[in-house]
Amino acid sequence: MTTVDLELGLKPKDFKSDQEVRWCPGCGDYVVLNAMQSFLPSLGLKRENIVFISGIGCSSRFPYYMNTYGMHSIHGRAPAIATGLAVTRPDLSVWVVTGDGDALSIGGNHLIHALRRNVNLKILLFNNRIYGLTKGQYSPTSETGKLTKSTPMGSLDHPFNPLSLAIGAEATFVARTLDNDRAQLTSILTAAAQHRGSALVEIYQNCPIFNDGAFDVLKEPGEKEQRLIPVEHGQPIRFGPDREHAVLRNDRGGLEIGPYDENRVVVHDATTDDPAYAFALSRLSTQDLAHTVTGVYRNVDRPTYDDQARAQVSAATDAKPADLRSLLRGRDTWTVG
Amino acid sequence: MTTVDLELGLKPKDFKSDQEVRWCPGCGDYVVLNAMQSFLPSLGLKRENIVFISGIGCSSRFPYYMNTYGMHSIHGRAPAIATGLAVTRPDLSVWVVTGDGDALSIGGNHLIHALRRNVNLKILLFNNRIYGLTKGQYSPTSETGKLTKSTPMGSLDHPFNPLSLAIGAEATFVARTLDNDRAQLTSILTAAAQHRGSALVEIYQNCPIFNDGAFDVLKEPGEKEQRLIPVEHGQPIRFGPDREHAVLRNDRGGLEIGPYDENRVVVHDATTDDPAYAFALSRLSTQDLAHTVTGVYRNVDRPTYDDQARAQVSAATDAKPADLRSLLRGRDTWTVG
Amino acid sequence: MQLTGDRFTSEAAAFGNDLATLPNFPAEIRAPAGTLPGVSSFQLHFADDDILTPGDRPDVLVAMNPAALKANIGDVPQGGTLLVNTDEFVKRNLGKVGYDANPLEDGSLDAYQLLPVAMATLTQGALADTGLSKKDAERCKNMFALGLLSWMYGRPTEGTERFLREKFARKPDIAEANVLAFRAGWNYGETTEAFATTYEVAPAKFPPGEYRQITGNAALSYGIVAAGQCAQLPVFLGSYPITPASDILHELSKHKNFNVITMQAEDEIAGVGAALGAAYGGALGVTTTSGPGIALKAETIGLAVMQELPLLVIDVQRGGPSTGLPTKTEQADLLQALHGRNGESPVPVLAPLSPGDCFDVVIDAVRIALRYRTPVLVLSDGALANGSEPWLIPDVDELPDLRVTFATEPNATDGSGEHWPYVRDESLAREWAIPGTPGLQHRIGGLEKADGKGSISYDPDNHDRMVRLRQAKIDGVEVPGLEVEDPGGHADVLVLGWGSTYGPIGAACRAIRKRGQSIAQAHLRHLNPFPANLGEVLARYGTVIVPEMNLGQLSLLLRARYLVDVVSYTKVAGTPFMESELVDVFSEHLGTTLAEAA
Amino acid sequence: MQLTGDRFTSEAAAFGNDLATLPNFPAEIRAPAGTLPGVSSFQLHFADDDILTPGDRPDVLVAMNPAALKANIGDVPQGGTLLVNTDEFVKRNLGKVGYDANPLEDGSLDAYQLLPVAMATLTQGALADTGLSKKDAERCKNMFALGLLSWMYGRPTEGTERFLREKFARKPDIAEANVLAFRAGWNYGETTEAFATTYEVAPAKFPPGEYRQITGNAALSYGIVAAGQCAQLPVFLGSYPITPASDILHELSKHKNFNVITMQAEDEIAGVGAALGAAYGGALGVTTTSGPGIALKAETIGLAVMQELPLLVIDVQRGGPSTGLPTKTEQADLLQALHGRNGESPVPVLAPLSPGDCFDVVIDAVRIALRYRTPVLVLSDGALANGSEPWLIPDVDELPDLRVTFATEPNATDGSGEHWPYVRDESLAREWAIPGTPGLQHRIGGLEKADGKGSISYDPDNHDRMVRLRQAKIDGVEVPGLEVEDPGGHADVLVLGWGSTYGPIGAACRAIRKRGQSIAQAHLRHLNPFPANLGEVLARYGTVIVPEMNLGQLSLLLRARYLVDVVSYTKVAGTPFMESELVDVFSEHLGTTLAEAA
Ligand SMILES: Cc1ncc(C[n+]2csc(CCOP(=O)(O)OP(=O)(O)O)c2C)c(N)n1
Ligand SMILES: Cc1ncc(C[n+]2csc(CCOP(=O)(O)OP(=O)(O)O)c2C)c(N)n1
Ligand code: SF4
Ligand code: SF4
Ligand SMILES: [Mg+2]
Ligand SMILES: [Mg+2]
Repeated sequence: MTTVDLELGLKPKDFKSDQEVRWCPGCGDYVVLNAMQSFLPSLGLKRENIVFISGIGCSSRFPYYMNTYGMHSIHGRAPAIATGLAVTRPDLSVWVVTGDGDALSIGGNHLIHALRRNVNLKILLFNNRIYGLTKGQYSPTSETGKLTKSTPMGSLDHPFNPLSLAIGAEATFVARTLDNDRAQLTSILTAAAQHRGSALVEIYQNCPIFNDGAFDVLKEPGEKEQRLIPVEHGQPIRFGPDREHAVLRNDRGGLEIGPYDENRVVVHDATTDDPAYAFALSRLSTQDLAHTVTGVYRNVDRPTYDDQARAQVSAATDAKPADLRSLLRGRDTWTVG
Repeated sequence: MTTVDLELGLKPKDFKSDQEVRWCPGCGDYVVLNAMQSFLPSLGLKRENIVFISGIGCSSRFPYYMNTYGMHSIHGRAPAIATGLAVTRPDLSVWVVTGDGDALSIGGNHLIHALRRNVNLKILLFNNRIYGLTKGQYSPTSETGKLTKSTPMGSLDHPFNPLSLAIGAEATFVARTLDNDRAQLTSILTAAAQHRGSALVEIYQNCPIFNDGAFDVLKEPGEKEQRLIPVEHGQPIRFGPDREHAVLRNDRGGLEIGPYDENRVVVHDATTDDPAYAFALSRLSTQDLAHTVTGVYRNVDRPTYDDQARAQVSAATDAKPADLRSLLRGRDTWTVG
Repeated sequence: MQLTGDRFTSEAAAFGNDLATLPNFPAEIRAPAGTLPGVSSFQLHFADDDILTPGDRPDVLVAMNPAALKANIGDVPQGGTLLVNTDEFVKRNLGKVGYDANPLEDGSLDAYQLLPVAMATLTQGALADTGLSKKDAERCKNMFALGLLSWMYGRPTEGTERFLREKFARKPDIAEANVLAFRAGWNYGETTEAFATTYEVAPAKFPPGEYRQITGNAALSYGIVAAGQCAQLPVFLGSYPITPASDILHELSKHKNFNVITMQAEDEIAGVGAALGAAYGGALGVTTTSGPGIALKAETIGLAVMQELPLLVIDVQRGGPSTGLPTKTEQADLLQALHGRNGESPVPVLAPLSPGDCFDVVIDAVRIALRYRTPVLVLSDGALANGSEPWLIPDVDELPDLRVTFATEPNATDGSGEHWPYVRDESLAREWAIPGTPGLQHRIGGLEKADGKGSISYDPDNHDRMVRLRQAKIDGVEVPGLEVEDPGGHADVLVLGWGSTYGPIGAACRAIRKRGQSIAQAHLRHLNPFPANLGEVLARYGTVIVPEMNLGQLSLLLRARYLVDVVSYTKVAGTPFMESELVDVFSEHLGTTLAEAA
Repeated sequence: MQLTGDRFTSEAAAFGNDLATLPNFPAEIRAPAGTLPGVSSFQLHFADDDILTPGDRPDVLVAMNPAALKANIGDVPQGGTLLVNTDEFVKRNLGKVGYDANPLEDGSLDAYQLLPVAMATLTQGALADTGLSKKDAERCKNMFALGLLSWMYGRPTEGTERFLREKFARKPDIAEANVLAFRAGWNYGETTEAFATTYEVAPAKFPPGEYRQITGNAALSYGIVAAGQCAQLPVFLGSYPITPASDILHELSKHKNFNVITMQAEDEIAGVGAALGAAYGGALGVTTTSGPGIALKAETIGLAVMQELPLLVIDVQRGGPSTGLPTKTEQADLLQALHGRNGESPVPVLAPLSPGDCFDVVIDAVRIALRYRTPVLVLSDGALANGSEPWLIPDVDELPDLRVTFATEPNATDGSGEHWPYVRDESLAREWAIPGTPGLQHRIGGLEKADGKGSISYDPDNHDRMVRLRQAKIDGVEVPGLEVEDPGGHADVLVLGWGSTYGPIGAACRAIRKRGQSIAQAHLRHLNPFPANLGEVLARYGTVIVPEMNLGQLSLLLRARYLVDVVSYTKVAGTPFMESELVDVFSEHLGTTLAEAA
């Protein structure tokens, strides 16, 4: 990445493109867009060195609204396209914007491979638990039994927990937050940007049109305190109106929720190398949102695909000059005439 | 599934097709084929009610050699094709045969979706950590740094742990075994067949031609005892020449390997609902095979996609007769002439 | 075009105007009246007449509340579009007008294209930052509706915006609020892929019988259900949502009582894969998508070609290439349907010519798929999918018998008692031997198969033979002869079309005939194989004009096949042809002909 | 055919025979000698001559041990196939003949198609259950080698098996062991997709210069490396292994020192996606595959068409449809390349005519891609990929300058100082403004774009204009005129081919001319757009014969475009045409001509 230059003096408005934002009024996507535009100046990068690549979906319109480079690609393929860019252009900060259908339905394979490769990509997964753009079919994160246009008798598929899937796919950075929690969103974006490698950030995003209120229980005062479990690196994991609940180790090698207990409480360590910890954390979140863990679950270092790919090119170049003539001649030639 | 009829009196040879088996001499696929042919009579199913569907790869030639119904399909798509068959034909026992490239590279998305849906499929993943059919490129399970035809300077991607991925994808049944362990293979096939839902069975399979000896350390006397960790439901997890090692709970919510300790040893419970347990187990297996857990990691009940899909059809049929005339007429008609 | 635009703008303005003063008036907006055959302009009217003949009904009803819906739904033909403000559909309002259940949810509007939109909420959301009172903001919801309609019918927006600014010149904040609401409606249409189109074919005279209104997507869905019933097979639909095909998935998922299973797959490849798996098991396997999805399904369709299994693939074409214009119509997937697979991979291709024809074409496509054991592609398009027409309800007893015979006995020609999957009947179709049949265990796959026996074969002669056999099978598919409409019988110019251009071409031909000139019209429903008499038909006419909403794909095929120098007229604008436009184009060639004849 | 088979069988038998008695004799097997132009028989010889002319070298060397390799490698042309028994390549044996390092691993055989096979191990494995002594079993490894070669060269096996049984009639266990080993070798070839072919074009006379032997896949790879150098761009290859294209990935991955990054992607879609991402960033994006992979890449190629970004897509065609015959050659992806995407999605298509020509064609394809900002498809095939020919080593200084100019300044035509991505130059190409360039931030995508400005546009006229602009850009690609070889200048019959049929067509034409008859030959390297003079060339000849290894795909295009009744001669057997076969076909038409002329 280019060196950080906080002297650029860019303002959030500098990151607004001239395109009219076309999401439905009240769409959670607006909040994320604003948070992103407010956050980017703090990165200290020039606008031209930032690229947003999206798939298809409401959320995937994101790049049009950013005054950076951007590509609105095809459904599900953004991680693959972004990989080619990230590998060849270490000077760029490459962001992927995707939806729950885009990333987890048609694009599931590219996502898990990008994560295991640990390509330098920041992947923002806007999870509204519905297909917005195509007007309201269920998605791979929709709760079982969901009534939608394509499932008038209720959906049958057990949903993915995107973070469990990502951790199972060897991800080095995974986080979750809510569209309405600007502070946490910003801090997670910062951490993701700082992480060298793939960062998956799941953002629960309200779609007021096709899945309105999907996350209301995580936003309503009185409810949210009982349900939201924010984790902070180095802090014991406590929650509840009076921080009376906590995440505790259980005796089956997993984690569980119980009354706060100083001896059993888990102190969050996002750098835990063994992904079993972050995975266990991810299982505390349930389909019905009885509990939802937010924050950076996992943030560990591992060599990135793109750094290594470039290192191989450097090593090869150092070892052997790029002598085209000799390549074409090979070892065994003969002369005619 | 059809009722089990042990009186059929089928023999292993009845499951051999007339096609000459064409794998390389010494290929691990032979052993699995033989084990399968020996095991199938015990299922008590008629041959015509068993279907093998494969993708493309050496392993995917499997269906040709079975005297059952079979389809050698296209690369990576067997789980999707098998899903359509399983949903419409509850009377069949549907098996998917796939390789590490077929299942985890091009076919990764179909695999994870089949698992989360919990379709009645038994998926046998022949993992030789290489692309055999295309003559020796690295695969998504190859160890980092592997020298292959496509990676003369060493592969860069961090491999998948297929079982971690499957558990992250909400799988209800996951197991691992080795091609040379006929007894365990047979017992796992039995358990998989009995499981209602998707069962993923990973089989470490030697490819003597392009990745010879990949699993030798797990087979050599003296070595294997130190490395193999077989798990049995209800049994404490112990291993080592003198069963002196054990799997223990650690204090980060995961599992670890240590000297046997009656109080800390984990008693294997494949039916643990929280997948965090099976996931933690899966992380004990390492890229370099220093340790490898085999056996049935996870075996839990969850409604299957296909059972429910058929139940919806039944419910709809019961609720409303299939009156085509009235469907075509709809509610609002008029007459001309 | 410009003129139409102006008129629309002013009409739209009138609408906005009146609605602003009469907020509870149920607005009915309709594209051209059904009896004006083939007109594809974009007029916007109030429905000021109460009793509408079936052919003269509004295409779109905008119901701002339950009362408006109740009072006017009777006028809307089935298949018509209902744009409904869901915010008012609360218990109290519903009760007031005598609705026991919410009609938006109880399925009673299944026969319509229901577009439920929380217009008040959305409008208020859009105006949240304007400082307008809630009441004032709410008032703007009609402009939201107009914005959405403008998007759906592809109307330019500047005029309306200008009008609003002028009208509320003295209340600039109200003007801006209305503009904002208007734009929010427009944006909503674009971001959520709202699709609308007007497809109108009115035959000169309706034959007697019982009619209903139907959209192309509904007719496709009913065709699939009916085909399953006629074949006495379970139907399995594997599909992934995509505009403008999603509604087939939605519709079919409501008819599980017809032994229909619908599966929303993880992607298009899985959708067609699952359908193929179901077909292998003896179900009627179906997959539905639009152009980009066909590209993704290509490899699996190729597998079905190799495996010679029946499979119905429906492509509701939209504007391309790439994501293109997802809510616009186009006919540019014909060559993809024919050639978009590796190797020699022939498949029959059919295309319906009107919304109602979608039903018949699907039945015919299923006939071919089942009879010849082959994937079959049906090319609908956005104009058919969402357009509607009066439809002579088919007599269920007259539907064809599509029952199949599954193989039950081993068929090896060497007396071995084995089952050989690639033994063919007189139509060159192989047997459909489904799993579960005792004694017929066999293996199929994507590798080349030995003629007859079906085991893997790398033999050069066998491959050449199999390639030609597969081609001959498709070439030999029986399709009805092409009928030509040439009333006087002495036309020199033939207009040959395919797909949804039937309406405008027919209208243009009728207009020309009304002027006293002769012109012949024929419309291809079978694009592969072509009707046997096509070459002969082409040869009969001095000039053959082929209008297409692509760059001349059928023309290419005709030229290659019959070496006829057809005149290709093309428009790729995402909108159907206009009658007037075609009249002009056809006239050019008629002119010459007349002059020559004179 | 039968005759050839018999000869092969007996030759093979001879080979087996001798080898059985002389186990350390280095067997050299070769398909037809290079100087016999275009012969595509399957003879099998001992190399009994020590000094081979460049044009008369063995195509395959079977080296059962290091000594055999060392002694004979000098005779094998680069690009030739080395079938090596790796079991003997142990330190001791290597040392004995003076190898410091294992030549199978140290890269010194990079210039050959190396097929390292543990033949002894595999043979012993295959014979494990026979009870044969290890030594006896080991002896059979030559039959393993023969079995593998029989597979590779598509030879029938019965003859050899019969021969072995007869030869060892008195030692039935030895006979069976040999048969088993033979079959094991054959199965190994099939299961691991071993590919071999013989492609031979020997021009009448070699122009002077320095030569080497080269295979098509190597030439494609070198072409890509060279194009990157000529363009001074980094090369990014995103690819997924597939026979017969994998070797390009393998080859390129060895040349990272030329600023080449190779990525083995998770599938074909990711491979082309990553290449497109790299192209967006200003690299030379390349993806390589075979037919089924092209089907999967279609949607992304369509995106590249819409985004108008340079991209090189290589399809090494193999037998289809579906998985088909992965190790056999075919030319049946031409129409897929042209039409296999949704919407009007034009791309330039090129096809090399010989292994060495792959180099030039890639360079030309990259020129077009970079110049016109478009994806370009190159259609090679299995025969070219693995076949080899003497290649006049290009002079690096004479390679074209492919440097590009990235946009650096905003280009909005309205003076706004913005960057408009869809402003076009005189070739209709848009600017390549890569991320990282200050002030040129812009967004592109798959939705239709407003002409010039590039923002999303649903405007009908704009769409029509953009569809035609994209088409016009590709139609306007400058390609060299078609050259016709018509020595006397009075031929009435033209043979027009494309791709790897060049060799056999050329040979057949020369044979006919040798007989004193006239025949003209032309070979298309540009399939889209066609050379400007193609129509005129076709018009010059009374008969145009178009031989293709498909069911007439180029014929279809020619007929459609030029309304010329070309004679299509097709064979889809997975094997190249034979000279004799073509001579017969061409003669039929010449016969008539002569008669008429007389
Ligand atoms: C190949 C292809 N298949 C299907 C579609 C239709 N499609 C576009 S976006 C989408 C799903 C959108 O859901 P999600 O990713 O959750 O995004 P959201 O709109 O909810 O933000 C679908 C099915 C398409 N554009 N391309
Ligand atoms: C669409 C497509 N892409 C690529 C291939 C080539 N291909 C066939 S099998 C295979 C990988 C085989 O590896 P694996 O699944 O591990 O099976 P194995 O041969 O090792 O048993 C590849 C890349 C293909 N047949 N089709
Ligand atoms: S449909 Fe939902 S996700 Fe899409 S823009 Fe509207 S509110 Fe947002
Ligand atoms: S290449 Fe490997 S996996 Fe394939 S058949 Fe041979 S030994 Fe088995
Ligand atoms: Mg969504
Ligand atoms: Mg493998």
